[in-house]
Amino acid sequence: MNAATATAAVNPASAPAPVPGTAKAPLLSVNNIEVVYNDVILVLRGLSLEVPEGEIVALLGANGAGKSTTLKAISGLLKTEDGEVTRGDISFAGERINGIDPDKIVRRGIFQVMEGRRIIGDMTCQENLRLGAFTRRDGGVKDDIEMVYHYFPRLKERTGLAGYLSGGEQQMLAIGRAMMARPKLILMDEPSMGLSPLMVKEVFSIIRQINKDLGVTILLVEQNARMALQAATRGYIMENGKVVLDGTAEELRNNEDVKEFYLGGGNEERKSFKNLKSFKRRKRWI
Amino acid sequence: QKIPVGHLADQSGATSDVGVPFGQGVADALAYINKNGGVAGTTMDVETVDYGYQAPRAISQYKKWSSGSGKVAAIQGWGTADTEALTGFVGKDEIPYYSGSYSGHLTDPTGNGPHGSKPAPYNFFYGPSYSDGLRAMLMWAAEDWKTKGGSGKPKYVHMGANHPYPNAPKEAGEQLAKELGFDVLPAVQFALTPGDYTAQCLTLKQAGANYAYLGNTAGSNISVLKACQTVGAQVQFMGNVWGMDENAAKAAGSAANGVIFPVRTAAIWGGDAPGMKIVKEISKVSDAAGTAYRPVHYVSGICSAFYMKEAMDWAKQNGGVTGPNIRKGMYQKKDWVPAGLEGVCVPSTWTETDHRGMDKVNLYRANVTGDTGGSVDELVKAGTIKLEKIATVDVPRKPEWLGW
Amino acid sequence: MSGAPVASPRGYAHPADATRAASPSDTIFEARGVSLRFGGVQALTDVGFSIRKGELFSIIGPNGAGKTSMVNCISGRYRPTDGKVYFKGQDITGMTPNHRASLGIGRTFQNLALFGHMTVLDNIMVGRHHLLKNNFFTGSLYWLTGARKEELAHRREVEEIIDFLEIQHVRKATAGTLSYGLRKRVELARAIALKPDLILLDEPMAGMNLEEKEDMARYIVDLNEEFGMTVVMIEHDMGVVMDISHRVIVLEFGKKIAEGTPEEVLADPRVKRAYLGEDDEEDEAVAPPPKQEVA
Amino acid sequence: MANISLIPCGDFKTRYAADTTIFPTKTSRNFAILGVALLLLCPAFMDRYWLNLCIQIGYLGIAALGLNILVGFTGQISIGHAAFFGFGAFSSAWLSNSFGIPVALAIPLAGVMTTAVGMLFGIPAARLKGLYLAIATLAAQYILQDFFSRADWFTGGTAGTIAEPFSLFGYAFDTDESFFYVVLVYVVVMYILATNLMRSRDGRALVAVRDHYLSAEIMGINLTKYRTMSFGISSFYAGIGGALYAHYLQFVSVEGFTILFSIQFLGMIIIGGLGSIMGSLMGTAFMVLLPEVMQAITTALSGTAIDAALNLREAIAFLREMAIGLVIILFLVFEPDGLAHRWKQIKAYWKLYPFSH
Amino acid sequence: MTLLFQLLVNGLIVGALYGVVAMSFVLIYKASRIVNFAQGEFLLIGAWTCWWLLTSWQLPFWIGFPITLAFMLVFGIVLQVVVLRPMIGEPIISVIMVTIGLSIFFQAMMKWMFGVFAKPFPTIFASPTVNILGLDVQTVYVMSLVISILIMAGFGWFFKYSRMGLAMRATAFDQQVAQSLGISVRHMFAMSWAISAMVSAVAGVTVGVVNGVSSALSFFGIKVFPAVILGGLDSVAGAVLGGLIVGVLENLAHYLDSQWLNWGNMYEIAPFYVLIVILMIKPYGLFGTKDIERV
Ligand SMILES: Nc1ncnc2c1ncn2[C@@H]1O[C@H](COP(=O)(O)OP(=O)(O)OP(=O)(O)O)[C@@H](O)[C@H]1O
Ligand SMILES: Nc1ncnc2c1ncn2[C@@H]1O[C@H](COP(=O)(O)OP(=O)(O)OP(=O)(O)O)[C@@H](O)[C@H]1O
Ligand SMILES: CC(C)C[C@H](N)C(=O)O
Ligand SMILES: [Mg+2]
Ligand SMILES: [Mg+2]
Repeated sequence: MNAATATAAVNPASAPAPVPGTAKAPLLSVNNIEVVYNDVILVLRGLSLEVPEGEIVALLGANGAGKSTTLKAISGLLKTEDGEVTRGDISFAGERINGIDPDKIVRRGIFQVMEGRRIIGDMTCQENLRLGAFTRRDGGVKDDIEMVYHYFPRLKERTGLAGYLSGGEQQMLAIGRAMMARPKLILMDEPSMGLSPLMVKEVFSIIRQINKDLGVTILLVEQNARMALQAATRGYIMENGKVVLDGTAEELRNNEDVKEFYLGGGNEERKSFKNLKSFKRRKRWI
Repeated sequence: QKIPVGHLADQSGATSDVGVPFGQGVADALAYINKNGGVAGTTMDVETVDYGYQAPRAISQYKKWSSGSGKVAAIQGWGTADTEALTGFVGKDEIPYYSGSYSGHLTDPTGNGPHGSKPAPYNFFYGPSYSDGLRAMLMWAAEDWKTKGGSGKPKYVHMGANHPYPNAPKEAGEQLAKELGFDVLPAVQFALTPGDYTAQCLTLKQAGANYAYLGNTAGSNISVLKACQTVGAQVQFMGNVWGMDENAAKAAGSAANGVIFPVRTAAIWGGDAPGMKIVKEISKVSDAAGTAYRPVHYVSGICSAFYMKEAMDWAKQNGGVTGPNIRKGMYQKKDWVPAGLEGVCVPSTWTETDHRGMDKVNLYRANVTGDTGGSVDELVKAGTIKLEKIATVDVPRKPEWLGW
Repeated sequence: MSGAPVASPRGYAHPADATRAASPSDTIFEARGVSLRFGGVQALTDVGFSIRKGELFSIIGPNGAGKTSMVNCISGRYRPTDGKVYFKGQDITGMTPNHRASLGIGRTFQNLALFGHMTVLDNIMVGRHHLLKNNFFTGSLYWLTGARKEELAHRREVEEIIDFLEIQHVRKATAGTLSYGLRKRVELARAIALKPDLILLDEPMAGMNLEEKEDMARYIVDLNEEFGMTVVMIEHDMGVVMDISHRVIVLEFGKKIAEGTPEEVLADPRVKRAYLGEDDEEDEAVAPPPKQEVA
Repeated sequence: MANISLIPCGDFKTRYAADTTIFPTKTSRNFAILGVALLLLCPAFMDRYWLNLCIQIGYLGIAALGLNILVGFTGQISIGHAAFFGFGAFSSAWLSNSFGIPVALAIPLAGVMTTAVGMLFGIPAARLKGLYLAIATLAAQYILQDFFSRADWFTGGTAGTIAEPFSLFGYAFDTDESFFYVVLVYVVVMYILATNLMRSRDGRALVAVRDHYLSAEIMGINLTKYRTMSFGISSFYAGIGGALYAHYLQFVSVEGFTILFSIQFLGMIIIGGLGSIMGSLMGTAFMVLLPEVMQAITTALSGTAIDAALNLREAIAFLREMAIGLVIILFLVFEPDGLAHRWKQIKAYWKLYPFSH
Repeated sequence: MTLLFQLLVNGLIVGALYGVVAMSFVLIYKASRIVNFAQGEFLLIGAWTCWWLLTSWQLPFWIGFPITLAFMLVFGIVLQVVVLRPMIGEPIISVIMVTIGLSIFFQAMMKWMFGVFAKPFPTIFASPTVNILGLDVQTVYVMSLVISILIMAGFGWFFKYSRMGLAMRATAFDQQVAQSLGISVRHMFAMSWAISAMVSAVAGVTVGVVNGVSSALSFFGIKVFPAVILGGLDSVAGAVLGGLIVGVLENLAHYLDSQWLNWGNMYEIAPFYVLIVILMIKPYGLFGTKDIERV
């Protein structure tokens, strides 16, 4: 694989890429946005992406690339962190949603699973789940709680305060809470973080199920690229606040650079973590 | 060339309930003086400042007044904290300071009194000190006990917050009470703010107190009066100059009925005295219609301003209106009343060694009959609230009481 | 691929191999019958193991198995309801966490626990706390008492750690504004700054992509091999655990269910069932066997 | 809050020493020196009113810095600071009155005495957190106030006590002009000490305790020690400030140290910026000057056409108080992180000018 | 003995009033972690409003009082919208400072509007006092006692079971998370301020009826701090219990003081000593929830 083929897949960052194979307008489209924290720190520089309805889209990238920032820009939570979308716009179901308060965005059907679990520590699991369904007015809350317990039986056993749960248990609760909301679009920020291998598989199968059975569209930020690209239909790779590569999951899986940096080795075999010695490799798309 | 005069008032702070009428009295009087010839022909440049009862602000303001070319000749001040804080400064800067704080130790200009407080040569106030007011009431109470035919020793109790102002007359009062044959009960504390003081009243009741001094300002005194009425404690309450007035009587309603308190002036608003004419004129400065009722503090404020004015008059004739001259001016006459206020201000005497202006204290009783809704004007007119003079008590200037 | 262990190639003498049969004095840490309960929750039940000096020791297990609780018992955040913990032969069960730090136990946290409003540099300098001598008095007089000299000396060492972990660019940034992965790295730096003999890492690679994990793995191996620190690591990425750890214990429901070399442990059917999942057809969690490569 | 640390281009540090100085650049350091030098000239051209305000800002600023160390740096809210301030004032007066200790020496000793009392009331800090601790300090406020009015031997009871003027080698600093220098020296010294503290071991430990006490403990920081110590240091500053206040006014009375004063101290540091050393001074200046400015406006307004038209008269006093409240509110709405933060942003803006992003 | 008994009864009755104020304080704290230093002014505004309706409009109490409550509800909302809304997401301490600003503002405004003199309430109850267990008590205290019990029961249910109550707690725990769940932080705050203002008015009117209305009434706001803490900051029932305890303590201390000790001022100070002792034993008050200390 050489630089030329990699760059071929790179989109000009300023223009949103048309999504091949989807005729209708995407559910979510982010157009060339720029995000600034504290009026000075520029984090996203002209980022664009699209999430077609009913699909799972993966967003990959290194630490600090701005993945979480992107999600927060979409869900409106940026505001609460002194961040601001200074350029470009974000539209959901055909309507512009930047600048809208996060709680209103949730009412429109976007639910974010925040990085670092962020469960409400001084409440029980059940109360946390009930809060997940805060915006819902239908009567199905009780059944849905049972559904979450069905997926994560461990949560049912824990009757104490959620703050005392183990890291992984809290992660399950955070995902369960998103399921409770029954939104149109879930933004998942690293759902597999801190989960055991068994649980990771479980969570990804749940993600697929939510997507298939409940028809929820998912934008997935994930470090476990292998799993993410298996579940997703499309993927974006970002570096330094910009999308540097995008395509269908299939394309990305077969991209040599992605293989090397995200999936572990360009070849079939995995390198041992043990014997890597310090050498800095250059990413070809920069 | 005008005479700069500073006037510190509390219009918006914690003691504004009495600070407003007193300050208004001072301000109106000074304005009136200016309109009517000023200080022997020279007008005063009065700056009235509301310091919100916050000592640091009083100090800054004082510094402004005491420095530079516009240095004030005298100051009309107000509260305890700021007066105490400024005592040293006014002494050093030689600025006569007429305040609303009547602590006994401010009456000792040399600091040589038996109670050895710090000298306060430039502090003046018009009225009986808190201690002298209490002494007068105790003397009255001793008589009262006899006339009522009470058996045994009457029981006296000092009440108030643990603060400089209520505490100022505490020892002097308890000492005299003992001498007069009272049984002195342990003092009872209650905060300077309104609250529930039922507990205090229950103990008063249980201990069988007959006479109680209320050392606080009106707000909290009212709470005590009301609570004691509710629990049915039969106590003769004795207020202090700031602790009872027409407004307090209105607020306390029937609970205030019968409370004794010292009044600084010889006559109160509506009273019959030659000087009342001027007082009415002065009142028109801020009330053109001339209909407002003026509480006791207002009239006292007028006296406070006029004593200063006369001392300035003297100073003007004798070397110019400077602090030291004004101070000397205060010492020129004996048992004097500012011209025109005869029958309103109580004849007073200040000497270089003794700033106890008054040796006679007028005691009044608040009579409250009926419902106290409506304005003070109406209530007084209707006679629902009546301040009734019951005695004038001599409080001799005993040397051992100087500065105490 | 299958979870079947393949012997990891090692291009050098394995320290653990050498010490496996060594005398007990080589044991740096030992837990004896540690149990821990919170009200109705039995987080740990009679867990015992020992860690040899210079070992890279991993604790794995399903979520909620008690791994973090175990580490908390070592670092002093929790005190076991039963059992004892020994560090360098000394019973430290009742010792305060800050005392343990000065004995040489450092750690990172599963849920980030940086000092959010301090700069990265200051965060790491806090790690030097027990090594610094100046106090509020001498510190206030800075120039007069040698505090400056001391601070600068330690600053130099901290810079070395910063270089080692390649976080120079965020040196002066406020820790709370960093991205998740960077914060993890700063946490590691802070723990290293303690100069611990035993360093406890609670999921150091959570939230990192492959490349970053590789970096992190390298740091950990270096810590172990070059700095000579004994490492205890909790990690869910089996690839990493298999490749770099010398010995592994597995916890489940607060009980130790297996102990041994990574290969032994992963072969244990109980571990497979409880932790990895039985299905072997397409196992992403345990990546393909490592390529033969010589360092 | 994000810490924007921006250094001008070309200003590279080649040594760690250069990177740990108080002033990030030579210019800023020169400005600071110039500022102090200018202040030295103040008595020559300021009248007593302004000097008095400066002196107030000085001694209150020292006490406020103490509170900021406790609240801003260690994260323990105290609503009893005025009581410690008062304790320092009484101690210093007591030391110099009762034992003839020269005032110059009595002031630091008063600081030490206040430290001891502060540590005593800081004991609950080892166990209490947040508002629970705040209310325990409220208890300290009331208990100390009560103590002041009882302890005749110490405070002169409710009547108060006089305090000697500050004197050194026979020269009495009893005018505003001379006392200004005393306060200035104390302010400079105390602020430098605090700056040093915050860039050395124990200062960092305090901040660590604030930011994450659990991990601080695991980093080897003894929580109890540092929490109590923070009270001690904070009280030391309060004590020094109080002592200066005592010897400035030369009279101390229990009346001055109320809960409202404590709340004002809190106001100073919040408006100045929690966790900022210079912010403490800026906040103090704000809180001291605000009523004065409002007063000046009121004075200017009274007697003018506006006054006459609206018939304000006494109302003006209330309007002024309302304006004070309003300014505080508005200030915080627009600058919730305090003056120090705004100051930083202004500096950042100029450094980056004309590229503000 | 009867004195002691009467004092205790009085303590309970006054304590109930403290409880009401404490409750309104806890409400705001529970929803937003804000310490409302303007609580006292809420009392004041409520009291003056009711007074004004009763005197200027000559409304009977049973009409004027509900109108006052309704007004306070609106007042709370308006206050939140105008002043506190822009502060959402800002550091709590800054918001606390804003409440201090509010307190200064309203204090002056009330004096401006209603004057500086204390004013009596018109007679409200046919019999101004009722005899409870041998102690004559102002009837209005009994009214506030009944209302406070009702309110308390209501809130107990609200926070435990209702959707809005949960949302309020979530907001208090973490505003960002609450928003991410679709909870409008603004609504929650508006609601808590509104209810709190309303509950304060009950207390304000009660104190006003007993003592007359004056600005000094606002001191009640600070006076209830010990009650709030004693019960545990975030517990509604605790607030009421704390109020009762403080009330009884005050009276008990006064009893001991006046009968035996004669130290003076114990009435005011003793509760603070007891407070410290209780906090040393129970750092989160009697019913406060413990902070979760988990790493
Ligand atoms: N509140 C904030 N204030 C200032 N800068 C911030 C803030 N939040 C994030 N940043 C900066 O924005 C950049 C992107 O952060 P972001 O959290 O979006 O990264 P990420 O892609 O999610 O990384 P990770 O994989 O580590 O979670 C980082 O450099 C970070 O320092
Ligand atoms: N302080 C506590 N109070 C109550 N229960 C607790 C406490 N700490 C831990 N637990 C419980 O103990 C069990 C073990 O938790 P622990 O955090 O040790 O798990 P873990 O193995 O680290 O899991 P994970 O991989 O998900 O982080 C969990 O079920 C948790 O709910
Ligand atoms: C009303 C005041 C002048 C009364 C008293 N001197 C005080 O300051 O507290
Ligand atoms: Mg992220
Ligand atoms: Mg864990």
